[in-house]
Amino acid sequence: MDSALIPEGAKRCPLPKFSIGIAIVSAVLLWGVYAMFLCWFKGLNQTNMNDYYGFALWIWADLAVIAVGGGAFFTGLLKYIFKIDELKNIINFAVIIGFICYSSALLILAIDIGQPLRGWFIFWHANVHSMLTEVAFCLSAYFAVLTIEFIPNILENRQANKVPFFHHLAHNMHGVMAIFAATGAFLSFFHQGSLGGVAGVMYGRPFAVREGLLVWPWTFFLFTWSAAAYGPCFTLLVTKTTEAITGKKLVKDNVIHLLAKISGWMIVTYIIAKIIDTAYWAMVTAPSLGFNLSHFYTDNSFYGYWMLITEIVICGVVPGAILITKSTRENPKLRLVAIILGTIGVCLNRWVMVLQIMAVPVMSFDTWALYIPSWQEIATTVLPVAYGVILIAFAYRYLPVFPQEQELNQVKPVTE
Amino acid sequence: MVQENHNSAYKFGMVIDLDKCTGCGSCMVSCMAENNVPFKEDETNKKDSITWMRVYKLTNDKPFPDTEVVYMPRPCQQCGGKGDHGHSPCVSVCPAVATDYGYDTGIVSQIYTRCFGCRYCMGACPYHARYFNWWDPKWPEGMEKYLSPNVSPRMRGVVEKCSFCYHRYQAARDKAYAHGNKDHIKEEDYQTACTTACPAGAIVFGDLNNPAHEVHQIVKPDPHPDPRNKHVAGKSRNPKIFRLLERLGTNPKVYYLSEREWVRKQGDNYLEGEWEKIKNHHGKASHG
Amino acid sequence: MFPFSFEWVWDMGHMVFFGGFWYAIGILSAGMTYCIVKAVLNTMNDSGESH
Amino acid sequence: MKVDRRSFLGLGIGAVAGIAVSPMGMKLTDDSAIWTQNWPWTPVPVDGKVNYEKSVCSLCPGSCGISVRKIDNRPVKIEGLADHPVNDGGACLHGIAGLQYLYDPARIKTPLKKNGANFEKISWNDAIELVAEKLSNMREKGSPEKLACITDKEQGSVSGLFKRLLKTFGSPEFYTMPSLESYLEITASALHGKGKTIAFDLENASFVLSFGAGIIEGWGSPVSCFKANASRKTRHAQLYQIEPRLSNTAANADRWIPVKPGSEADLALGISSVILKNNLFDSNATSNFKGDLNKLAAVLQKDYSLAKTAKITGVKPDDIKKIATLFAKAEMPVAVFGKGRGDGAQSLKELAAVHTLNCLVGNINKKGGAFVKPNNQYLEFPDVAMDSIAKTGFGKNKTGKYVNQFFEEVNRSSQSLIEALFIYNANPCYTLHDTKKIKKALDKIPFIVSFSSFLDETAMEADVILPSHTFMERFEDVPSSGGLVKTVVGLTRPVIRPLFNTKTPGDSLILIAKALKGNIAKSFPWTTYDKCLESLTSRIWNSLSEDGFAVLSNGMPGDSQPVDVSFLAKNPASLKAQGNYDLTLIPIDNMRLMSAATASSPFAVKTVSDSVLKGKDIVVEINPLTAKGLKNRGFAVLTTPMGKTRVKVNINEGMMPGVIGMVTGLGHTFDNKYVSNKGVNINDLIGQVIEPDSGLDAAFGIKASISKA
Repeated sequence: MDSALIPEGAKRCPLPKFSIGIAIVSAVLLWGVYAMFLCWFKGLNQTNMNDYYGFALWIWADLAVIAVGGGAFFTGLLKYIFKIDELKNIINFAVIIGFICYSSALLILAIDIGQPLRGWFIFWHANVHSMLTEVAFCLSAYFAVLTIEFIPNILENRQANKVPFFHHLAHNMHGVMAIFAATGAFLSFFHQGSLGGVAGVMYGRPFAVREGLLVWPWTFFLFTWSAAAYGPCFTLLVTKTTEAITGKKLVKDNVIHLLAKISGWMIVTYIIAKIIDTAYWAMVTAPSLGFNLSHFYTDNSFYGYWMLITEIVICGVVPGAILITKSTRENPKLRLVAIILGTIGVCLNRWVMVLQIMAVPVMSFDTWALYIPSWQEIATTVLPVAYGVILIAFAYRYLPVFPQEQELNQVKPVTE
Repeated sequence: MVQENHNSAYKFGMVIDLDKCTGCGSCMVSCMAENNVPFKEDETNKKDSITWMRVYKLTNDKPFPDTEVVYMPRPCQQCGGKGDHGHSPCVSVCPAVATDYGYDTGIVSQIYTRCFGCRYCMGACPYHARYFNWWDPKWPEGMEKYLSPNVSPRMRGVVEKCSFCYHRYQAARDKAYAHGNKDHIKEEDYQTACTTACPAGAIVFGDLNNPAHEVHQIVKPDPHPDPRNKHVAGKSRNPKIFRLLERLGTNPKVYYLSEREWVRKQGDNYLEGEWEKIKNHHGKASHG
Repeated sequence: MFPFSFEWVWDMGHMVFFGGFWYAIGILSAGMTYCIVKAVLNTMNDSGESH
Repeated sequence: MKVDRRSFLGLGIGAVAGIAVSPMGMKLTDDSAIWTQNWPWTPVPVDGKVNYEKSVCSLCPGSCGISVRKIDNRPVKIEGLADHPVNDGGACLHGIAGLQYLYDPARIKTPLKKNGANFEKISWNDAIELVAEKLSNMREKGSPEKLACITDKEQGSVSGLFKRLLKTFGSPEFYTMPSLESYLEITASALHGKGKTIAFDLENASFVLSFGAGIIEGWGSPVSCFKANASRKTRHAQLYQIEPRLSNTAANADRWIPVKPGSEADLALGISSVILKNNLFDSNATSNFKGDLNKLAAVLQKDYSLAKTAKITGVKPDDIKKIATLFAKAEMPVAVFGKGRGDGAQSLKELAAVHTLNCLVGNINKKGGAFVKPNNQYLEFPDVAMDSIAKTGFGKNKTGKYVNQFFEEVNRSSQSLIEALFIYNANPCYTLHDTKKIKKALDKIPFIVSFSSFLDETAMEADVILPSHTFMERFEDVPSSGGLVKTVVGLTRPVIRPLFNTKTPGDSLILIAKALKGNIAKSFPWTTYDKCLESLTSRIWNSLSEDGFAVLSNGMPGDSQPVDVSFLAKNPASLKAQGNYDLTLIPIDNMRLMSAATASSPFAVKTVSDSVLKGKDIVVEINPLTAKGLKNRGFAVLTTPMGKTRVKVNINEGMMPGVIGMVTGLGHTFDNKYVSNKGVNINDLIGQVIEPDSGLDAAFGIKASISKA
């Protein structure tokens, strides 16, 4: 029925099957949308946040999707600036994932703020000293970049491409994509960093605060670096998932191996920096403020040392090691383990840098604050996932996302 | 970007005598009544109960019968930030300049109509002095008639906090203008609602920069930075006086006074053995 | 955001921050304008050729 | 023109782009933000001219001067009145929250009449007529003594008018609720003779030995006590606090001496014993003792030796000796009684034993000591007209000596002892022990008239409610009370026009009296209460109306006072807590919760710690040694002989082992969701224990057990 829209030569599942799948995911989406409207109309009392947890699940989700969405800017940087041409075979998908992540982040922010209709004050009345201001500016600008990067792919749709203007526009945009990608990398560097800076500058919070370079605390650089390192893991993970769902190989192994290798080396270098940062913070920064490391990890079973070890060793050192070693990297199972661990690792890092900061008491007579999100918070956090699935499904079905798809899935000529 | 802080300006501050404080709650209620703070059916979840002035209960954790208890009222600490340059933990992070540092008063303001409720300031404040309006403020039928026009009630979705009763400062300033002495607000003309309400007289409020003011005389703030921590300024030279979390370099303008050593120790965090080493140096007039 | 909003100060912070921001926005809009204008021209050329 | 897909698309894109760059988007964005800044459901207080009015707070017996800030005619804030002789600018949280009572959701807005289980609105005329008719019938039947009345206090013109109405009607059944003031008078009466009261010079005392008196928990005149306590530090005066729990007063004291609940009297007698044995007493003072001192000394030597006292009280013998010595040798010692706020159950043995300490060390009517002074007399009532019915009725014996006994007798009697009851400013169904029993007694009284401003637990039991103005809407004289050194009368003034169809209680009484006609009407010759007040206080009216208060006496009474210790010399037994359980439940008076006739305000309840009230659950305090098996902040079932209740547990080192502490002032059941249906009323769990020698309810607590829920 919709075959006119499907990329030429590509094989897609029948429309009814596709529709059923979409309907199921849409139900989840609607649940999230319902919760979103509850939050908008009734206010944030719908959440389990409180005055100790001004930042909670949503801010974590924001940071996490932006971190894993970092695959877009980093792949773009590698492809357009460092001219690693193989990556053209995955760049479209990286951009779509990035687009989903960043639009989700903006949506969550619009729910998370107490006065969504005044959200634009962050631009209009900007305080340039606030990390959050930098986040807002660079995030929105970078979202514009992602949109620009996504547009040519949309215009390459079989029907759209028939329109000469769209055809030319897509072509022209490809031509100057390097400039957009460079701008995107510049913006990403700052907003990823600023998101790290959000925590690092809170000098009232010894668990968060870091020393740094000029106005930028070390978390600024660690966040950028980790997004660049782990973002590609997520890109690979989503690619792998898409391949599993569609039952097709979509990207050639050499491309996957290359991205995995780059990601691996990024993770290794990041994790070394992270270990140094953690050690310096634990041995110098926190003690100078009167805190032992044990203060942050021994009160309750949730925020224990296990979290630190999981984040740095299990989800940092291990995937790094797997991905930089040729034999393990090229073993599909181990690679899958590594990219899953890597994705978990960066999400856990963002969790720690948002929620554990809020949980740790600072005044000696204050107590730990633990928090369990409300269903409205969970639903609105699941919403972007559902939205992402739907967008990927549509993109995959109707856009030439994977240049190698046809080559890899040629129907063998039937020998007569 | 070091700004000239408090030169020929006021620096309003407070000292609270914890030995006099009885934990009676007058300051809390006076604050709520003065500043149109709402209330809701259940206020027992103290993590979402708006109390600009909150009274903490501190204990020495000793077993019966050696247990001791002290109450600690905690308004907004009106931090001067590192080096007392006005970059308070909350002010420096607010993305929309909805909270600002008054270099002429030392008071951290909050503009409710500007705030869009991102709550970054709440995360940045280690004192939990900032409160979010999770609910629309609602009063039982007719009760909104007691609301004071001096402070606007806050709408849902914005952050609020103690302002050192800034409207009282404005009134005092207007009075000083009217008397043709615009640069000199009298000590008794500007007192916060908690100060005047305290039945034990435990709170003393005034201009920390003015040697004639009682608060200055009690606190005796050291004009020089702390030699042990360059971020700390205005440390009290009275060894019985401390500030909350002074080591973080937030430079609060709320000082606490206690004769009890364990109380002073709880004002900050110390590694093992650290307190024993520094308690004797604590607040000493090293130079000046 | 703009020099006419009242919290604007002509200091290093504002100039660096907004300098960077407007620079990025400038590149993006210039790039997009270039692509669109060129696409319009291309389209017009196309129709010229075909007729 | 043919609109094909391409031009349609172009048109659409063009339109979107057009709207995006047009000012409409910006205008909408801006307008929506402005709308959020002016949400119509967020109130905007009306501005106006600021003015201040002086008045007196009568929420508690403290009688503090207040300054009410108004915007035009609208009161917006209550603050302490500077230079007022009682509180000099300070104010307690309840007074500051006073305006919340004005707009309390539980306020009664118009006269009500019980119809079945519900109330219906009636007019003032009908209400007064109804009351007058019932009362007339009683007189016609010749039983005027079956009209009883309960108010909050003896003093003041409103109580005076109630008493007057009863007298001219022909009934002696006038009762007041227990209060610190009533205990002070009872104690003074037992030791020094009738018509006197006691005050404590806390401002000057150099050594305060407090037997559980919550000096900073609302005892006496709270703000005045706060001030005296705060000055202790600069005066280098000391406070020793004796009670089972680390109360705020104990925490603020120089020393906390935990004592087994209910053994305070024994400790006081033990200390007296040491003082007498070691010749630490003041020999001049003992000359004022009229007989029986030797007898008392003998009793003390025999039954209150150090070892015995230590065993009873749990205080170490050395400590008892040390306290006795410190107290006797202090320059200006004073021993203070009245556990908690001093308005709960007390035994005369304890009151007398503690006050005997003052008498022994000779600090009566000396600076920094205890003042024994005559009761306030500033009202000049004209004579009461009484007919023969009134005279016969008034001459009959009262049903009970005190209000507790009154209810007990009403319950016990098979006949209808009381046919009509007036209740004003009292909430016995909430504040007296064993509230079920109190309600049962009220059920036996066929006609109850409440003068309450709020539909509280007792007003709910009434047949007719003649609602009163709150203290912010009326004139009233407010005599200081509760152990205050100065004798001050304050004037409560209306700071706002009455919000509802209510009346000053005095006016309601005048209307009832006029409706009853004859001598009764003659005894109430005033047209209004305000005129009545002016004439009753004519001696001090100028000062009252100009300054808002009149100081009747400032200094200490100069005379020496006779001391009669015959009550103690009879060696009355100490009362035991009721029941057979292992633990003892005791009430905790918390400054932030009112537990008398007036309930707490929403603001006050908001300030209550979550270790006292969590959600709708009351939290009880218990020592870790006693809390075996219980989880901190977990649920438990508390059982007393009176019943069971679910509580939360606060495991707390500040509580003596073997004791469970429960806050007073929670568990209200009236219609104010901010205050009511939170926790339980401890008075539901404690039964009364009448002290045989005095008739007082002396239940300091009750035996209890606690187990995991």
